[in-house]
Formats: sequence, structure tokens, C-alpha cells
Amino acid sequence: MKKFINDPEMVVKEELEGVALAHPDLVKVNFDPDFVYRADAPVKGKVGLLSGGGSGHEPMHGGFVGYGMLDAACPGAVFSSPTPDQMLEATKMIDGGAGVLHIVKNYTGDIMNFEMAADLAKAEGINVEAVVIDDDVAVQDSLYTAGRRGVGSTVLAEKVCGAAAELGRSLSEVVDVCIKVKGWGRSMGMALTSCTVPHVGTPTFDLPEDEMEIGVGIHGEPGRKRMELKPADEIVEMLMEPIISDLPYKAGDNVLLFVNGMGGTPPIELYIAYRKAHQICEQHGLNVVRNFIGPYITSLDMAGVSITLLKMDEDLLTLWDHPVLTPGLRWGK
Amino acid sequence: MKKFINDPEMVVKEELEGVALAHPDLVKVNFDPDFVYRADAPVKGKVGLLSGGGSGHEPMHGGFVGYGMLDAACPGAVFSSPTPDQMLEATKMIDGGAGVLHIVKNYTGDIMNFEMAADLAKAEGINVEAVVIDDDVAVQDSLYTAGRRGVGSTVLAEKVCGAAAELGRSLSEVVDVCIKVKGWGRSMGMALTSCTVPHVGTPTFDLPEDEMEIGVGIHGEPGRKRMELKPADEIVEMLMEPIISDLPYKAGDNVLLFVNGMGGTPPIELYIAYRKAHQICEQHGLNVVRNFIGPYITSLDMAGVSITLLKMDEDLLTLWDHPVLTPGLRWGK
Amino acid sequence: MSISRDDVLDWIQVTAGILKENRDYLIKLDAAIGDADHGANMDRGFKAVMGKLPELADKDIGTIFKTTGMTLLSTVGGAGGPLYGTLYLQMGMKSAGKMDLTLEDWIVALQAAVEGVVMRGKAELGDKTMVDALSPAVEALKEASSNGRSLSEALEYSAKAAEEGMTATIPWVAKKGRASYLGERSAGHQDPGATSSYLILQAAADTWKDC
Amino acid sequence: MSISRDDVLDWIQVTAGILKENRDYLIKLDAAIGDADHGANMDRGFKAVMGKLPELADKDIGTIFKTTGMTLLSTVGGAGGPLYGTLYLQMGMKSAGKMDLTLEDWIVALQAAVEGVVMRGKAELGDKTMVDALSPAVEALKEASSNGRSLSEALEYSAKAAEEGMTATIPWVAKKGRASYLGERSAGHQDPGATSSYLILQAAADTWKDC
Ligand SMILES: Nc1ncnc2c1ncn2[C@@H]1O[C@H](COP(=O)(O)OP(=O)(O)O)[C@@H](O)[C@H]1O
Ligand SMILES: Nc1ncnc2c1ncn2[C@@H]1O[C@H](COP(=O)(O)OP(=O)(O)O)[C@@H](O)[C@H]1O
Ligand SMILES: [Mg+2]
Ligand SMILES: [Mg+2]
Ligand SMILES: [Mg+2]
Ligand SMILES: [Mg+2]
Repeated sequence: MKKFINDPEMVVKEELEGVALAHPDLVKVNFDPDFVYRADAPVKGKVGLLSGGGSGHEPMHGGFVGYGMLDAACPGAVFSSPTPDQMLEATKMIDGGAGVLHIVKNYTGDIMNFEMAADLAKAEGINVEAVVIDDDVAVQDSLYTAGRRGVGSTVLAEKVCGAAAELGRSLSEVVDVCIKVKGWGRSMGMALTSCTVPHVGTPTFDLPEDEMEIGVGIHGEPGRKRMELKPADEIVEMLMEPIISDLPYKAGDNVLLFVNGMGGTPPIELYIAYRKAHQICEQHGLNVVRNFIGPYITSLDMAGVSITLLKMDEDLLTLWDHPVLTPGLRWGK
Repeated sequence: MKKFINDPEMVVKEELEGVALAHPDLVKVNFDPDFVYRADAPVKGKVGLLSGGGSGHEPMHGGFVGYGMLDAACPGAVFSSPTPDQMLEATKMIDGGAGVLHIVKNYTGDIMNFEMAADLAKAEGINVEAVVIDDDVAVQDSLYTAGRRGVGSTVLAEKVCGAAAELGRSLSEVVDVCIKVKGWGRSMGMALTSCTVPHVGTPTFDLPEDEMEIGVGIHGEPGRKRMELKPADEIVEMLMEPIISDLPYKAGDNVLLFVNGMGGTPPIELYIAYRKAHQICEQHGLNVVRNFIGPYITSLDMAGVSITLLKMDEDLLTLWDHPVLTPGLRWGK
Repeated sequence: MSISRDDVLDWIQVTAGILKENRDYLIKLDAAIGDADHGANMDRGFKAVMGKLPELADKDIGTIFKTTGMTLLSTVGGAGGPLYGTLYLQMGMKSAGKMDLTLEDWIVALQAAVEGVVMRGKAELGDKTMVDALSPAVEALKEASSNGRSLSEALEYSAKAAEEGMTATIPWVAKKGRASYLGERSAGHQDPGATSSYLILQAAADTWKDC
Repeated sequence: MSISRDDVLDWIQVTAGILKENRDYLIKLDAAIGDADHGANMDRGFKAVMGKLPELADKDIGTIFKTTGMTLLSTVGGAGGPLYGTLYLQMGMKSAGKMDLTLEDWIVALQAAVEGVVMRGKAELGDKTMVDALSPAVEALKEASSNGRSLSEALEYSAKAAEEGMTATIPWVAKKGRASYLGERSAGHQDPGATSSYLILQAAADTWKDC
């Protein structure tokens, strides 16, 4: 395993220490239980936004804590859901009196831990709502499974809900925005290489030099199918086809096109992916009114990309364009 | 070779097409000769800023074209300096009457091509100045070599010179800012893995699973020495030691600490690197007043990091904090 | 013919050792159809529980189990955390104040614990989860008890049933948890959670064989 | 006993073929002490030059060389682009208007070309660059001429000298260009630019052997 780390068991703690040293103006880090929270938390009268999940997906979620986005994020061990005690303490820390929204990715572990945390927080008198993001169209037969995984749309939900909260909207209004993203976002990813989990030390899966994994999750879960490596344009077609055929919208609609790098894929390749994805949107009459290109939900060092489409109405555009000031995303401030 | 590309010969063109599709509000792309330029170029009365170099280092330089940073960037083939005709056309395109600064990285090829372009542009009556950035302390005995390579400080120079130009400073004043960065910036990098140049198809160098390359360049050039893989903290010490012992400043000075990812290294590892680098600054009495963490000068898919320290005075702080709006860097707008 | 407070502490200690030994094995199982963390999570959790043992030296079985559950809940994470947390918390509820457990007590405790896991995870038998090891173990205990078996015999039957339940998961297609995303591709692999459940129950049978 | 306009076009065409054949070899040499692009750059450049040949069919040698130089300048990039661009541009200056070249003409043209390369790159003999192949080639041409050798013999000597110059670079430590960053580690590797220079001059000797 070639990684820029010290002790595999210390990866998350040391990363958090790095975040604390790097961004004291934006965020603070609480240790035991671990969570990252806005330096000015709680913001009185504002709905608090909490997300969390396994580590290894940075900048999601800790990198998105700050003005206009999350109020706190709970990092679990690498690829493992965080625990209820983290979520409870973070929820208490960011409750400004207007309630707290938990943005949860649809994984059994995340859901169970967030549910337990929400129960505990409610018992302490905090108004908690949760929205579960489940946008990964790679998961088929979702009636017979744990449902679709939550992937790319999560970051978009955090951005627009963060803006909505900043604009003073109520908890139920922020929930509505989140549900809109949940309904209008669709994603699919692929891997050229496996990631290597630090405490494991070897790649999670073996992918021969001439093969790729289509429909992979963000934890190195095997995907829909493994196949021969193809040129970028064909891969993008294979990702876009299931997204577009599942879209609850139609030609003429405005969309945000998000091309995400999995951690080991450099920007030059992301723009080659973006090029084709944009062309396919145009062919389907979808207007790309905003885009978002970069490694925003990584899967450690995995090489690969994922694509997310989100329908945008006037309100989502306003919320997307609202200023944001976090370690991992910044504009307008 | 596992890359998200189509034809290896088309990598640069297709990346540029992706940039053109993604950011029409910010930049335009000229093909044959290839360059990326500000959508509103030339900005009348403003000093024009041009940089360029081989492709494969994205977002540098094309991703830094826009308000508050570069006016144009010339991408060469992967890892090959662009050519004088590109630079000449780009220089003409961005000359707003106040002259043009060429920010050049110190490589024989880049220098010769930029020199020829400057001669041609001057012959056409454009006031051109050039500053050569040479901040890589990995290169020793620089009197007996082509001199130090230009690496991390280049991005910092582009940011602050861009702000200076935006604030209406004259060509010679912008040159002064650039020379200050050249004098006050120091960098050093390392690789955990080699990059693979698309048209080559195999890794540029073989690095066994238990070894790393210290002092590597951004083109997969071999470094100062190859050695056994070490824990992150020790690696950071090995990068910081030559930087700090070469620094033209002293305890009590303010610095910007830039931890750069080489393309294949994910954010979680960059923050582990940042943590130690920040601690070492503190041990030396250097105040980290700004930081910059991310894959800003990549070397294709190489896994590794580089560290840059830049002394900051009041003026550089003002220029660093000035708004910037480019595909690869954005704040305040 | 009963399980003492010290036996319970022994069991937890033995479990911690066995999960540590099987850390990489569980990781490998989870890598095949999940995300390669189950072994690391369980090991981390039980390591944390071991750190709590000194303060449990003179406590009742209910407290021991509840502390174990709370600790797992806040250190394991993933799906395993809430599920195993619930398992031990429920055991703790049913053995509150007790200083030893008869076979009947253990049946009541384990049954409630497994029902808690089912409530939390909503998995049914055959979904390819830890429930496929846990539920048969409870049934086997009950049957052994009604057949008049001794505690140690019953524990052996129960571990055996868990093992069979674990092995049975191999050909199945997962319907719950992360493995379910794989669809048909999850068939042919043994469920990691069912495996850790078997290991825990086998540890009980081994540790308590002279009870 | 002279090089015609068509011979010059032949040379350029043969050079393009040889650089294409040696693309991967030059890349390998450049990977060892540089950045693995010299072969790709030269191949791309000469491919572009090939595209210009139709419009050069009836032009004088000066125009052919100048067009070659300009095309290399705008397509090769890196250090090779300005250096080889300069080489051919200078050859073009010295053969402006000519429809054929005698040995003396060729000496004048190549000498000026190599001086141009030295001016641009400021490399000295022994710096481990293309100059180490080019300069000896000019000297060998001059010596052969003053010894009364024929054009084809002189070209052979010149190519031979370039080859020796190229081989001589192997043990040296680079003082110019990207390889110089390596310091002592550049020793033991043949310089890619000296190699492409040798290939170009050997192509001249081969193509013009019956001139
Ligand atoms: N809904 C569920 N009910 C019961 N057990 C489940 C459920 N979902 C998952 N499991 C069990 O959890 C195990 C995986 O645990 P673990 O790897 O710790 O969590 P995660 O899947 O979050 O990484 C599975 O092998 C399975 O036995
Ligand atoms: N200053 C110089 N003068 C003469 N030749 C040089 C000089 N610098 C480099 N070269 C030659 O250029 C070759 C490398 O060319 P190339 O790979 O195309 O450029 P780059 O180094 O920019 O990638 C070297 O092998 C060397 O022969
Ligand atoms: Mg997990
Ligand atoms: Mg080059
Ligand atoms: Mg798991
Ligand atoms: Mg080269």
C-alpha cells in the first residue's frame, strides 16, 4: 500500500487535526466524539445542518462545513458510518433553536446510526428531521435491496440546503429543498482501479489492467458489471444512459451537471469526461445551466469518475449561487 | 495504462473542449494555435497576464484564467512546453494596451519558447516582460544546471499578480510583485508512484511498492533520491528541511503554506501532510497566515505531494485575498 | 449449571480475542460483498469494550451487557455498530440486576437481543445477514432446553445452528445491507455479519462449556 | 556531386520516417533522464512538416528549410522545438534561393545552423546535449572537405562523428536542459537530443550517399 499516511489507525484523527490547523477561521474540530463544526456554531435562529458518513470521501462532509453549507459533519472510520454519540453531540452543538436537519446517505449503517441519534436528540428536546439521499441509479431492483445508495446528490443537497438555511428558511422549508434534490438528482459511477482501505492495506478488489467496474459505489463496493476498459466517451455513455433513462424530467429542462473525481483521477481526465457528458445532455435537450467538476466525493485513492444530474428550477439556482465559504467549496465570499 | 481518455493524441484537445463547454462565462478556447483566454479579453488598460507550459498539470494554467488571475494560458502537449506561435497569438489577444507579463516556469524549453514569442510580440509593438519562476529547492548545484525548476510558487504568482493587474497596477509594478514571489517562494515535492504519460502508455519510472522518490519534478523527472517508503510525518520533514534551510526569511515572518496534491493523492492524505507541515512551520517560528491545500499543480495521475512556502507581507496578503473567479480557483465573487 | 458474572466477563474477553484473530478474515469477507470494514470495526469495538472491563469487575450481568452495548454503539459504526449495540443492550435489559444466568435466562436474553436486531435492521431470515446466524441459534437453544439438554449442550447446539446459518448464507442473494447492492453477484460469498455472529456464539459455547 | 532540391525533400521525408520508427526509443531515452516526450515531440513535428511537403514541391532549398524550421517551431514544443526550429531556420538562411548545395554550401549551412542552436541553448561541448552530436559533425565535415573527400564520404564522416558524440554523452553528467536536474544520476544514460541529432545526420548521409 502506497499512501501518504502514518499509522493506518490514525488516518482519520490526523486528517481532522490537519483540518483544525488549516481552517480555524471556518471550522472547529471536536475529538471524542469526533465532529467538525462551524466556528460560529450554533447560529442563533438558523436551521442547523448535519451530515456525516464514513471517512475517505473528503472533502465530503467535513470540507463542506461553514457559511452557506453544513453546520457540522460527523466522520466515521474509513468507509464506516459514524456513531450515534457523535451525531448527538454534533446536533446539540449546532442547534440554534430552529431545529436540525440530518442529511443522510442511504446505507443501512448510516440510517440506523442517524435514527438512533435522532431519537436521542429528540429526547433532549431538539427538533430533528432527516432526509435520506438515494440517487445511485447503478442499484437496480431497489425494491429488493436496501435501496439506492446515496452518492453525488448529497453534496448538491448540502449546498442548496445550506443556502436555504442561511436565508432564514424554516426547518420544514429546508427539508422541502432537500427532498427536491432527493427527487431530482441521479448519479452513476465507475472505477478504473480499486481503492485501498488504509487498515486493510491491499486493494478492496482486483481489477485487471484491461478491465473496469461500472456502477461502483463510493466504498469500493463492486458495481453493476465488470467489463473491458473502453474509451472515455463510451464510458460516459454507459454512465449517462441509466441516469437519463431514469430521470424524472424531460427535454427543455435545466440541469446541473456534476462530474466527480473518485480521488485518483486528475482534472485533465475529468474535463474529458465533462466534454462528453455535456454533449449527451445537449443531445437530450437538457440545458446545462450550472456545472460542478472536481474531486468532491472521493473514494480514497480510487481512479474513476461519477456523474450526477440534478434538475434545477429557479429556487435551486438561487440557492446554488448563494455564497458559500467552507474549506472545500467557496464562492461569493 | 488505465486512464479516462479516448485517443492519447487527443487528450489535450478534448480537455480544452471540455473546458470550453464547461466555462463559457469565464473563458474562451482558441484552437490552432491552442490557448485559453478570458471571455472578456482584452481588458482595456489592464496589464495582461499570460502563462503556459506542458499539459498534464491541470488546473494550472488553463484553470487559472479569469478575473483576478491569468488573462490567457497556453497549453503544450502533455509535459512539453507550448510553442511561440501559441504564445504570440495569446499575447496579442490579451494586450489591453498596458503590456503583457509572461509568467514562465524555469525549464529550458519553456524559456526558449517564451523568449522567441516575446521577441515576436515586441516586434509587433507589444510591451512584454517575462519573469521566470524557479522555486524548486530539490535541484541542487543550480549553478551547474539549468537552474531550479519552477513549480508551486507559479500558481501563487499567478494569483497575486492577477490581483495586482486587476487593481490597475502598471506592468513594472506587476513585474515587481512577480519577482517578490520568485524571491520568497520555495518548494519541494515527492512521488509515491510514477505518472503515466498518455502517448507513452507505461509509467515514466518504476517505483517499487516499498520505495518513494524525493525531490521529484512535476513531469515525472527523477528526483533527488530514491528511498524506502516512510511514514507521512517523516516525508514531510524531508520536504520541509531543504525548504526551510533555503528560506530567505526568519522566525516571526508570516508565510503562506501550500500543500499540493500531484493528481493521484486524495484530500484525506493532503490534510495529513498539511498537519505536519503546519507543525514544522510553528516549530520554526513561521506564522502560517494563509494556506492552500489541494491538487493545483498536478503531474497527471502521479501520487505524491509537494509543499511550497511563500513569505507574505501586507501587500501579498491583500493581493492573495483579492477576489478571483476562474474555473479552478474562486473566492469573493 | 449457570453462567456467572465472571463467566460473562470471560466470554466478552474471549470474544474480543477471537474477533481480533478473525479481523482480517472478516475484512476479506466484507471486501467481497461489502466495503472491507467489518473486521476492523468489530475489532475496534471490542478493543474499546476491553478498556471498560476494569470498571465492570464488580457489576451485575445487566450492567456488563449494557456497557458492552453502549460501547459497541459508539465505537463500531457502520451497520454492525447499531446492530451489535442493540444485541448487547437488549441482553442487558433482560439480565438487569442478575449475578448469574440459567439456561432459561440466557434464552430470554438472547431471544430479546435477536428480536432487537430484527427490529432495528428489519431483516428477515434468508436476507443474508447476521440474523441468519442469530435466529437459528435462539431456536436451537429453545429446542435443546425443551429436550432437557444441559446448559453446555444447549450452547453447543446453538453455536452449531449459528454455524449452519452462516454457511447457508453462501449461495444466497443479499436482500439487506450493503451486499444487496450487488444483486446476483452477492451469491457465492459468506455473509460477514453472520460470520461474526457465529464467532461470538461459538465463543459463548467454548467459554461456558463447564458452566 | 551536389545536393539537389529533391534530395533535400527526400532527406526530410526519410528523417520523418526514421524519427517515427525511433519514437519509442527516444521516449525511453528521455524517460530515463527527462520527461519522456522527446520522441513524441519530434515525431509530431516531422509529421507536420510532411504535411507541408506538397506546397514545397517547387520551392528552393532555403524555403524548404525555413518552412521546416517554422513548422518544427510551432509543433514540437519543449526544448527540442526552438532548438531544431532554429537549426533548420538557420540552414534556410544560408541556402536562401539555392536549388542545389555543394559540400561547401552544406558546411556553411550546417555550421550556421549549429551556431544558432548554441546561441539559443547556450550549451557547451560536454554539457550532454544535442550540441555534442552536432558540433563534431560540423568539424568532421570541415576536416573531410579540407582532406579533399567527396560529398558522400564527408557526409559519412559527419554522421560517424555525430554518432561518436552521441555515444560519448552516456557517461557524462548533464549540465543543460531537464536532465541537468538529475545531477550525478544523469550519468550512464545517452542524451535523447544527441540521439535525434545523430539520426537526422545519419539520414542525410544515407539519403545523399549517391549525390
Ligand atoms: N438490515 C440489516 N439487518 C441485519 N443485519 C444487517 C443488516 N444490514 C447489514 N447487516 C449485517 O451487517 C454486516 C455488515 O456490517 P458492517 O460491515 O460492520 O457494516 P457496513 O455494511 O455499514 O460496512 C452484514 O454482513 C450483515 O450481516
Ligand atoms: N540548452 C540546451 N542546448 C542544447 N540542447 C539542449 C538544451 N537543453 C536541452 N537540450 C536538448 O534537448 C533534449 C530534450 O528535448 P525535449 O525532450 O524535446 O525537450 P524537454 O526537455 O523540454 O522535454 C535534450 O536531450 C538535449 O539534447
Ligand atoms: Mg462500512
Ligand atoms: Mg518536455
Ligand atoms: Mg462493511
Ligand atoms: Mg523531454
